Amino acid sequence: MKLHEYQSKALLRQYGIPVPESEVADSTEAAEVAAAGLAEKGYTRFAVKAQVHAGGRGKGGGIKLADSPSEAGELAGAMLGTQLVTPQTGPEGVLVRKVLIEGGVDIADELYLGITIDRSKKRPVIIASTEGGVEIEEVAANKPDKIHNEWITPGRGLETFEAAGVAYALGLEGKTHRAGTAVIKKLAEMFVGLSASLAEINPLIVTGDGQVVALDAKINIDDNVLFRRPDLEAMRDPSEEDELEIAAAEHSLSYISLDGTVGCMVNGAGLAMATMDEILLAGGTPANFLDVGGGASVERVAAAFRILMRAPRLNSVLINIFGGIVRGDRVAKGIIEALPTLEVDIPVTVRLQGTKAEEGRKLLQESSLEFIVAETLDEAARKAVEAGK
Amino acid sequence: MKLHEYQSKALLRQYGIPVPESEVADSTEAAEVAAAGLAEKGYTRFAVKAQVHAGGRGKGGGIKLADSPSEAGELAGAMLGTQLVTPQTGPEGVLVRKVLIEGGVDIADELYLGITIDRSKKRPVIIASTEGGVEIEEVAANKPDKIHNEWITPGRGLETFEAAGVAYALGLEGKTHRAGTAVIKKLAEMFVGLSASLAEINPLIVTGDGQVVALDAKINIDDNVLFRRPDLEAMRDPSEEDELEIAAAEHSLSYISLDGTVGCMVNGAGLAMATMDEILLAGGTPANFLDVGGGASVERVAAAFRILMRAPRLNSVLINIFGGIVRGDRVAKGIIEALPTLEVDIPVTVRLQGTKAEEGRKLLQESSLEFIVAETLDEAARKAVEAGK
Amino acid sequence: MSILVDADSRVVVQGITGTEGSFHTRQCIEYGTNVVAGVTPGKGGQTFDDSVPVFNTVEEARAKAEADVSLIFVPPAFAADAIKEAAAAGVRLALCVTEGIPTLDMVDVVAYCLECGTRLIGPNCPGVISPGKCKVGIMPGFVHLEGIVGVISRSGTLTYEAVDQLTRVGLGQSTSVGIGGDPVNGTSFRDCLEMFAEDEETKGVVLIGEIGGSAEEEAADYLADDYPLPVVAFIAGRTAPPGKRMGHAGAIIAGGKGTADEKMRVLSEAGVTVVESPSAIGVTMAEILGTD
Amino acid sequence: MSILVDADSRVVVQGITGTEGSFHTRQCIEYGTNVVAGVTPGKGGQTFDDSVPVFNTVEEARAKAEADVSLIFVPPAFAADAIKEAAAAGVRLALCVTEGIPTLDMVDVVAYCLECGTRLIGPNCPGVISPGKCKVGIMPGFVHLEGIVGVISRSGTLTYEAVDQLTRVGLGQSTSVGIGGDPVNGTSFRDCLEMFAEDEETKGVVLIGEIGGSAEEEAADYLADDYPLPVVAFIAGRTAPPGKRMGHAGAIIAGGKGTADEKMRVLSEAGVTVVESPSAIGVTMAEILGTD
Repeated sequence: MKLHEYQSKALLRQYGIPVPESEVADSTEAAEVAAAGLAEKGYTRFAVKAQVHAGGRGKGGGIKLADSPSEAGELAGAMLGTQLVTPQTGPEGVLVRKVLIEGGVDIADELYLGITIDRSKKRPVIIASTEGGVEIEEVAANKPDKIHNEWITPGRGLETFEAAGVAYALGLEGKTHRAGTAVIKKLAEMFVGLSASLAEINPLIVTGDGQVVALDAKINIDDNVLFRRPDLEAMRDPSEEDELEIAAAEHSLSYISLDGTVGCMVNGAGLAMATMDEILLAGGTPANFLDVGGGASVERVAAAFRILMRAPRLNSVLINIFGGIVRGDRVAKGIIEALPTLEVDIPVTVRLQGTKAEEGRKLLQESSLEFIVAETLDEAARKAVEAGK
Repeated sequence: MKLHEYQSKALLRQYGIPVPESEVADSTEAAEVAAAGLAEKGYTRFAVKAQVHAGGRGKGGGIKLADSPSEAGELAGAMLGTQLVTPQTGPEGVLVRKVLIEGGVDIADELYLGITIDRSKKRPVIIASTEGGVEIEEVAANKPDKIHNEWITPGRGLETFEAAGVAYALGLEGKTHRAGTAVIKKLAEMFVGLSASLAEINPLIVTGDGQVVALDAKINIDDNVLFRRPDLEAMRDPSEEDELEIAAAEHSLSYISLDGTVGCMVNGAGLAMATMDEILLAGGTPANFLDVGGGASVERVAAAFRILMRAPRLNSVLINIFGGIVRGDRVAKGIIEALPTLEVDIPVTVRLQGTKAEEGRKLLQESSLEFIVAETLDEAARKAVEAGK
Repeated sequence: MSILVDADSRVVVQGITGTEGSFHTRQCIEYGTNVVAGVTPGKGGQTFDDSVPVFNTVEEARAKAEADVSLIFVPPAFAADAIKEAAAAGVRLALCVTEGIPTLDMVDVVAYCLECGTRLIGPNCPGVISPGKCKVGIMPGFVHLEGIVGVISRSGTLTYEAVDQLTRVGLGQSTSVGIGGDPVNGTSFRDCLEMFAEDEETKGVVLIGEIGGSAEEEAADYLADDYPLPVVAFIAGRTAPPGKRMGHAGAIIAGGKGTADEKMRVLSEAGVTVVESPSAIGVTMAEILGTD
Repeated sequence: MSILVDADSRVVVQGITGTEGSFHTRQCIEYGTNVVAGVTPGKGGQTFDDSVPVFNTVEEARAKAEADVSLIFVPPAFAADAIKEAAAAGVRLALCVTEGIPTLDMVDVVAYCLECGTRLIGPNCPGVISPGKCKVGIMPGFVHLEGIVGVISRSGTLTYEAVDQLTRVGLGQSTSVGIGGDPVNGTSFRDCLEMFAEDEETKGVVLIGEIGGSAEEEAADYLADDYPLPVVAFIAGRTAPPGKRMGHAGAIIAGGKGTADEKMRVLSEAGVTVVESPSAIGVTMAEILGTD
């Protein structure tokens, strides 16, 4: 789950990491009031930052600087309600619903500090670089020697001397080194404390007077931890998420909207991806990824089928089930249960294999659904693509 | 540092371990009010428990049961201000300054649960026994098979399955097992969180309706952690501690009052104990243990000498310094600095060896102090004991 | 021969009395697996289906039923503890089916299992089957055939798909291992490749990867160094868009790394026969082994 | 020969610029110890006494000055981290003089050192000296004499006392080790006894224990099994009352266990010559070794 910058910064603050003073606003007036409040505290410049989940906001005009509260209000007003297009959004962009009004700080140096999971070493890894303010992927590709890594030992957390070592690698000295060490330690503590999958401060700045401050922040939370962290779940912003994906999540289904025309419902993430790949090989384009998961009940399959049929641009549907935990008869019953509430006006291709596959096929044949039968995976993909033409 | 029962229970409560409702009182009236408050909540019996650091209170009459708030007040009044004598106090007993008024609970079973450091395995160990309410040392001696141990892995804490295992060993079942598992996990968390050296619940009771409650609690905090835990340091009760020991602690000196007549001032705990042993072998009795420690400054030695001279029953003093970090000349200067404020009317024996020993001896000889010189440890002890006769 | 499990494996099922646990325990027993014990905290003393003793702890199951392999069906909130319990009790092999365990829980668990010397398969995996000998997992037993091909996969159903193809072309499997789709898991492609290389029965290996992570790249590194068996590989997710989560937490393409094309390239360079279509896995292996 | 340190040891001092650190570094250098580096965070680049390079981290001291032994003078609040830093940097031996480190910090540190393969001596210890070769600690060098007696002690000054007696009767020391008086420490009596048994130069061992804990009992267990060298032991604290803390956190008699009498009894039963008076340590060893 992605968090907004303002949510991420609130968490940094909670863990004792310095962030600039700021306030969220959703209107011109609120933005101006927020900036005026900062002006009273002595700030003379104000950053207006679009709060959207997509990165690359700067390049898309989602970050502007103002020299007065009224200018901050104007810039916020111009930004709010528009579709922001960044390198990470589609060409349609994303709607700006909120902006962050932040006091401008004096930047002496820009650094990068991030933590994510190193799957290979099976532990969190700190990524630090003196090249801050740019995409770390670019630094990793072009200047790999500018990347410093430190791994966090499971159970133990980051040792102070390890944090100090990262701070030295960032070129920090004296009291700035101590401040940097503290930020690194706290970020590691936060990463583990939140069960984050990503915690990134870019840039981490050194101010003219040697303070170390998180100027931008991006935190992703491990979806699997949300069941025990209602406080983090409450930070979810459904307006940033795909409508069908939300509907699927409510039924514990894994759904991702794609651009193509062949809808597919599969059990298992790997088989679902392989099915999408086969559709592509057969000359079609997948409309979605939909994994009905292990142990799917009749209700869940019915919900999955209903959601799938709501996808735009569909001209064909492929149901590919290889029964293991999921039983073919249950899948069939789920589809049949969904039928009365649906108008199925596009061809449906069904491939059932594995546990109770025959029973499932039989149930479908006895139902009102007209469908094309396929035996193998490639046959199913070919038939589904062909039917949609 | 030892904590009172009421302090220990406040900490247990903070960590989510169930304890009976209770209130501290320091007068008959306060005790009756406290018991009346409990009566309003439905309690019909009231325990009146002396809050002193010594154990074995029950045997010394420090725990009484009342059937009404007024009786609780009377019992508290009779207890407060008396010298409580228990198997763990000297014959003079300890003054009861506070009592805990606690709501009586329905006891179905009494268990023992404690955590301390296993020096040999170099990690905390949980000690659990179905034999609660008696001294665990007796259980360990007489029924060792009734003791169940589980060690806490450094850095990782107690795993839930380990806590569950301890709860099974305590014979708990069903919801009582779940409650017991939670108590065990929380006690382990508390032990580590507080850097305790001992955390003991005896008895841990199972109530008639299957709840698991800490009826008595004893927590000792590692003295070495107090520098970073002012919250725990604030729980210190100086009235329970020896006056000279407190004075010594203020100068970071290690001092323990003993019953004998030969005062000693030594550097190093081992040498100090060995010096006491030599005094005993020479036919004397040590009046104290006093370690001036490593790197003692002139001021600290002066303070140590002043504190030592305040000890009761002194008839002789032995100063035994083997210079390592501590330098003989500094020790001499410290003694000389203390002299003007002291009336030294008992014989002083001095043995200086090691770093700058000669310089120290020379300084003392040039001072106003009259003293007996000794070369070896046994000679020093013999001369000091002899001089005191 | 086979790897990981065989007819001598003594299996304990953690979570045996739950819906999934009981269903799949029956399936395993029906397949011929020697399920010697079950564990459900608080239900110790019961007997599952009048045949399998249930204990409160894995330690008891170890001591009283001499279980050496644990199959774990425990909800995500308790799964990490259950795996650690199995490892602490000293089972040789733990297989965790559970999907949705927090990644940092697994970071801890994997380190714990390493300390205890317990091999962990999964989590979020279908388990392991050595056809004709032992099935410790949730895969449909009937699609399998005893034979000479080793199968390793990050996916569940896609593995059944591959196994089904192998069986249809007459190629049985020595052992099929689902290593699981999560970002942090106990056993890697490389670990399994090493075991298959040492297994006399196994004559070829099917490797089924996915986008995300670098497990396939690490396997390629290892395979490039004179691996003794032919390997056929398929990587799922060529059509997956970057940055999207595809069901398996492991299958995220982050920052251009871990793409299907990259994985296919390095595997090819390591001498692996990489198939573009998942439907080609069986026939390709058959061609290589000359049993077509 | 000697144990733990010798003329080839390359020492880094952590906390070299502090009051204690600088004083004792000079003393060690004066004794002839090869102090190759110092570490004080933030003071990297300086040179101590115009001769010893100071680094920010132990890792640097290892890499640039090839230090393999670390002597640690760091206040209690930072000592645990400093020891772990030394261990992570890969020093062979770390000696921690610091007194007052929280016991649970040490529980963590000792486990950490074990993982790293670093032997830790201390904390709350005077260090180690192999007379005539190398002094890594705070003991007064001049009371020592190169020779054949190994000394192991939980105490500081009492060790100097024993060494002084040995030297006065003409018995030099191969190595004198202060293992420290804290409840949880890195190296035990037993560890040192094993090392002395394998040291060709050492012909006898003096063991100086204290009340509290069970380190002496564990040593006795080990010694009972045909230990090849004569051992003279003294246990301090016969007059200490139970339950009182005697300076060393380790020296508490809890629940009747760990009394001086009990320790003396088991050591005697293990064949150790136990002396009642600390003043008898030197002469007793001299009698046994026949050099009196």
